[in-house]
Amino acid sequence: MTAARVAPVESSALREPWKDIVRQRQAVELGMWAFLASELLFFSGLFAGYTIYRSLYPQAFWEAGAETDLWYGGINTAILLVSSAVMAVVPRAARWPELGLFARTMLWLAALLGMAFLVLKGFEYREDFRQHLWPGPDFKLRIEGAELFFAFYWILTSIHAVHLIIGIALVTRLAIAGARDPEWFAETPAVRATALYWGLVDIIWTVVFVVIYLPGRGG
Amino acid sequence: MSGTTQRNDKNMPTIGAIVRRPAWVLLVLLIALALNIGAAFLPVSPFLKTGFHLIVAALTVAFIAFIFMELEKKGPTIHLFAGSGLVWIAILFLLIFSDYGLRP
Amino acid sequence: MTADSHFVFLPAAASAHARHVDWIYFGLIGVSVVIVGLVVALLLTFGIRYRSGSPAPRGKLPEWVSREIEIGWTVATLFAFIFIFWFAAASFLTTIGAASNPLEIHVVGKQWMWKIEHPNGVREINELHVPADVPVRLVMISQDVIHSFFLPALRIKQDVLPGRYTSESFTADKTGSYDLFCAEYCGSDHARMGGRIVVMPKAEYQAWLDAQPGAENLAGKGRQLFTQLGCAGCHFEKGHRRAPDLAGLYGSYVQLAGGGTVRADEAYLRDSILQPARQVVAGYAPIMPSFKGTVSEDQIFSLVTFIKSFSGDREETTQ
Amino acid sequence: MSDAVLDKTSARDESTFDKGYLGAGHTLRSWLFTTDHKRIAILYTLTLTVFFFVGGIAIALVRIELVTPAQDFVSADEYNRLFTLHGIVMVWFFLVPSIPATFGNFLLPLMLGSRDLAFPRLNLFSWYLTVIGGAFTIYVLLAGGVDTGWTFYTPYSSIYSNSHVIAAATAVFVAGFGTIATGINFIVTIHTMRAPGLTWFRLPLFVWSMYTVSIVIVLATPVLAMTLTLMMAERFLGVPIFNASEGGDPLLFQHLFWFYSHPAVYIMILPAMGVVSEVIPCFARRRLFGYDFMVYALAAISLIGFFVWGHHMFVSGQSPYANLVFSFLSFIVAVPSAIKVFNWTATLYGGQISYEAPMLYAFGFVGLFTIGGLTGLFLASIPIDVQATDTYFVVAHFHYVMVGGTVSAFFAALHFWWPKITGRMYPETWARFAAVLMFFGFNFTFFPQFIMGWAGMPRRYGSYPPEFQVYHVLSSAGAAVLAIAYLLPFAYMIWSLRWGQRAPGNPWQATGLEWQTPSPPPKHNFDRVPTVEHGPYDYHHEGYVDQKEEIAGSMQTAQTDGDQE
Repeated sequence: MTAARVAPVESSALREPWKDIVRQRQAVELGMWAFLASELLFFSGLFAGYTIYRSLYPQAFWEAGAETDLWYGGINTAILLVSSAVMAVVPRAARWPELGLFARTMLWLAALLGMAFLVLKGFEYREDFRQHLWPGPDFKLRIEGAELFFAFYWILTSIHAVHLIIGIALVTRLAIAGARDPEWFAETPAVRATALYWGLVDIIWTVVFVVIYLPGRGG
Repeated sequence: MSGTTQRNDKNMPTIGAIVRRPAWVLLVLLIALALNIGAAFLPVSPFLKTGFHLIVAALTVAFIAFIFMELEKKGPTIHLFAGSGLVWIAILFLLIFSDYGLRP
Repeated sequence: MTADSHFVFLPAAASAHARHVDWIYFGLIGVSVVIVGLVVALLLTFGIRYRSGSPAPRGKLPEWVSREIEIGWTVATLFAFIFIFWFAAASFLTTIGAASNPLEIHVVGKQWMWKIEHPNGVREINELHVPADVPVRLVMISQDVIHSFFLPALRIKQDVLPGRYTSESFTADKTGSYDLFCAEYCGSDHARMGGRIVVMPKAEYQAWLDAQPGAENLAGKGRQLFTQLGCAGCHFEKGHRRAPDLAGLYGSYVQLAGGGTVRADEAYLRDSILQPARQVVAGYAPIMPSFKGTVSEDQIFSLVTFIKSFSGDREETTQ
Repeated sequence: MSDAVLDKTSARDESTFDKGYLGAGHTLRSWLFTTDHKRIAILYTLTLTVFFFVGGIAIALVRIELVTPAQDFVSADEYNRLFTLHGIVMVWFFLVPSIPATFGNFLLPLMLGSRDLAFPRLNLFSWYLTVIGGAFTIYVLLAGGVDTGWTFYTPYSSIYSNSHVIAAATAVFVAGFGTIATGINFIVTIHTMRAPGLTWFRLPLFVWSMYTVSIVIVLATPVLAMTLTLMMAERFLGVPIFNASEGGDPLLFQHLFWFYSHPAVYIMILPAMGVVSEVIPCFARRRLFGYDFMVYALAAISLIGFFVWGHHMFVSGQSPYANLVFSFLSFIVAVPSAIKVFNWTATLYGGQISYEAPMLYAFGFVGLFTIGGLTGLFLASIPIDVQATDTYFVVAHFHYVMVGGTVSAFFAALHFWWPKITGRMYPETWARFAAVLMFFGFNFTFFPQFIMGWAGMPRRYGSYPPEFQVYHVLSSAGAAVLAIAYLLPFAYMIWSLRWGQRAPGNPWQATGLEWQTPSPPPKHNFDRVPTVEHGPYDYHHEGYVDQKEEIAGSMQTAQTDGDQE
């Protein structure tokens, strides 16, 4: 197996127009980081809006922040941190065919953690609806600006959830395809790409957690 | 760009060796998370608390990017692209606040 | 739609500001003509002189020319542009500070008309009558989408936003009637959301005002509304008040409950009526109800005008 | 020059569509599932041509309405839908993808000496995203249109408009991700797939322009996507974001929108600069003046372009101090553009200039772009902008940059690389005629708009005070001329596919790797990976070098190229 990697031309992971799997991997790595920069800018629009409104309505954002559920938020943050640690192991292991099974197990574990996150998120959303935290006529808080906070709460968390769903789909696909073709799994740049994407989803959540769940605690 | 580095190390690491470093970092990050949550309940000014939260978040992000996502092993080009996102976010924030911060 | 319609090459300039802006405009045109002339002249000269197969000598350029020329014209354009910036910005800076004691006229934009209210309560729609040689300040707000109050003859334009006052100031000095446009796209009849501004001599303006029906003091109307809405109950209470004193409030600095101060300008007064809980005055409980949805933008204007003009004295004792 | 080198006898022996990459398959499937960058470029060209005419028809109707001051040809609502359609289609379905997605796609691997872009399947995916976005636009058109203006300003778009805002915004959103994917593809390709010896400072300026524009695309477009998402959330879900009655600020939308949409102007113009930097040296037979300064200028424009968006908001209620900041930065961004104009002009010095159609278009570009750029200075000056913004002055200004600039360059590129793309020459006389007609039609259409704009004629008006009629009539008449000038190339280019003279590999004796392969290029681009030993534009080094010998020599090579066909 190691020999196959030294002569990369025969790699089953090689795609047109590449002649060399190492170059191909470098290209995917660069493309992925450019994409992640793009994704950061995508979220930056939301964070900019949040920051501006928080500077305009500090008190309302403080009070509204206290209405979010820190238990759900905190546990979900921990889950995502664990999942990205798990994901960090994958590319380090996947390139050794002997460790392929271990890497794929880790992929499944990360996907499961991601799903756990989504399930908790679902419960949290249900709870929020019950408490009338959806902006509108029967919104729970009266103070001006609190609805803006929750508008950002819903949009930030749901767009993040969409990213996570895409991440879970990518991870699952990689695990299944990897099981079918272990040789491809050891070579393909898709492993790194998926892991990078997963990392981004966690990075975004880290910031979301801080700005959404932590304000307004402890008076 | 250093690319992937596997060609030089012919010796396959043990699972333990692979897992060790991410596990330690995870431990640190979980402690940071606990600290961050704990700090939110301290009876100090919101401004200080928010500042602390953001610093901890920034450190968490740095750990995820550099160690979990292996940015530490990458060359200047990748660093440039990873950093460009942050620079452009800084441009957005800086100039958008030239309006909101300077309104009479 | 407008009074005078004829072929126009340059718009009428009905204020000192407009003529000043025109000078900047002509200056920029001058610069542009020189630069375009230079570029076109070079294109044509080189293009003809060095056409394929022409006998013109093609001497070798010395090596230093490239870099020196490059740096030279980079620096030259940079300085030229910074100079133009300074030239234009300097004139803009003088317009930031408004004239003292202007005639304040209120403008409400809505799809698709301009409602204008003079200080004495005279209202008009899609027409703005102003006296010549008197500083005028328009305080504007929109009831729905963003509009823009554009007076080409005065070279001023300002977007009119929902939820926030914007203003524009001018001193017209040439009588006549000029176009008024909505310049920010606002839906179906955007193109019809205009009319005219009529600049008249001071005496004629006064006569016009007097001839209009429904002239009653805007502040007086605000005062009436103030009583109707029950504001007086708390704000005019004697002895210990549940609500802050409004006498002489306008323009002063207010201590806030959350710390910090804020200047009591129009925006603050408006916010305090609509979102009383946002900036509570130090020493008072946040008990005032919001009047959002209860009062229209016109009514808010009259309330604000009343509070601005209110100085305490006799009125309080009559309560 | 070109007519002389053509091999007239071999013109009609074999169909264009049987040669090179064009002959690699004739089924619909071979086109719709292709990963060949050249075929994807053709797919893009066809798609964008359709949208160019959709947007063109919309504006034709607008110009007919504006002949008379009254609202009499279409209703006010129809008028609003027409100019909105024109804006959305032309900006996002023509100008933004125009040069990168067509010529960039086709030429980038050829200029780099590689077989394809780094991610061919992603490239195809980009095209499908553009088509899906386009399908949404067509849906909007058929369902009754959208009337927000291409700027989608809130709260009109998010609360008040009764038209198909969500579908239109989705169209832009989806197409935006198509552009991002193309941008990433280009960045990676330029970083990793350069031929041996092709160092960064040996890259043709067209490649540099593709690189800088890709960076701008990748970093600006996502902000637009989020802005539109927020607008759609407010409209569709009813959550307050920009709604002033819930404490939101409509200006936030404008800030985020222009954070993308000002750089978007550079997304449109940088590729055009790249094209002109290829064409002028080739027809002047002269090395590009100040190559490295041109590269720095591209980089500077794409960076500083992000700092100036606030000049769209001088009268919006933005802080006056922010106005000053943005005004200053806007003047700074004009400096590198000015440098480029001077350098193109200086390139002509001491050349052997011939005037084929691409060169005429390039000359037109330089002139019109100069006027567009200078009127940009007017709009960067606050007191002038207060009068001119939201009037026809602005309309004229950005059409000088985008149509006079980008579309001129697009046609320059179309004629310049047409022989390479199709293997056929276009008819030179007709092309020259069209180029001149386009230049005059353009000025005829848009110059009057400067005058009426300064006089106060607001934009987006279907009816207007009669004093502006004379300018509108002039403008509409010019638009008719312009329409003919655009239809001409459409006709003769199609004609040339069948009856045009067979093009040799390098009909212009141009430098650049793309000319070192047959026309049309084979599927794999190069039979042997080319090696690069010197910088681009290796025409005359400095001044005049023995002209006759050079031409004779190159004619010889061209002749042999032609014989091989």
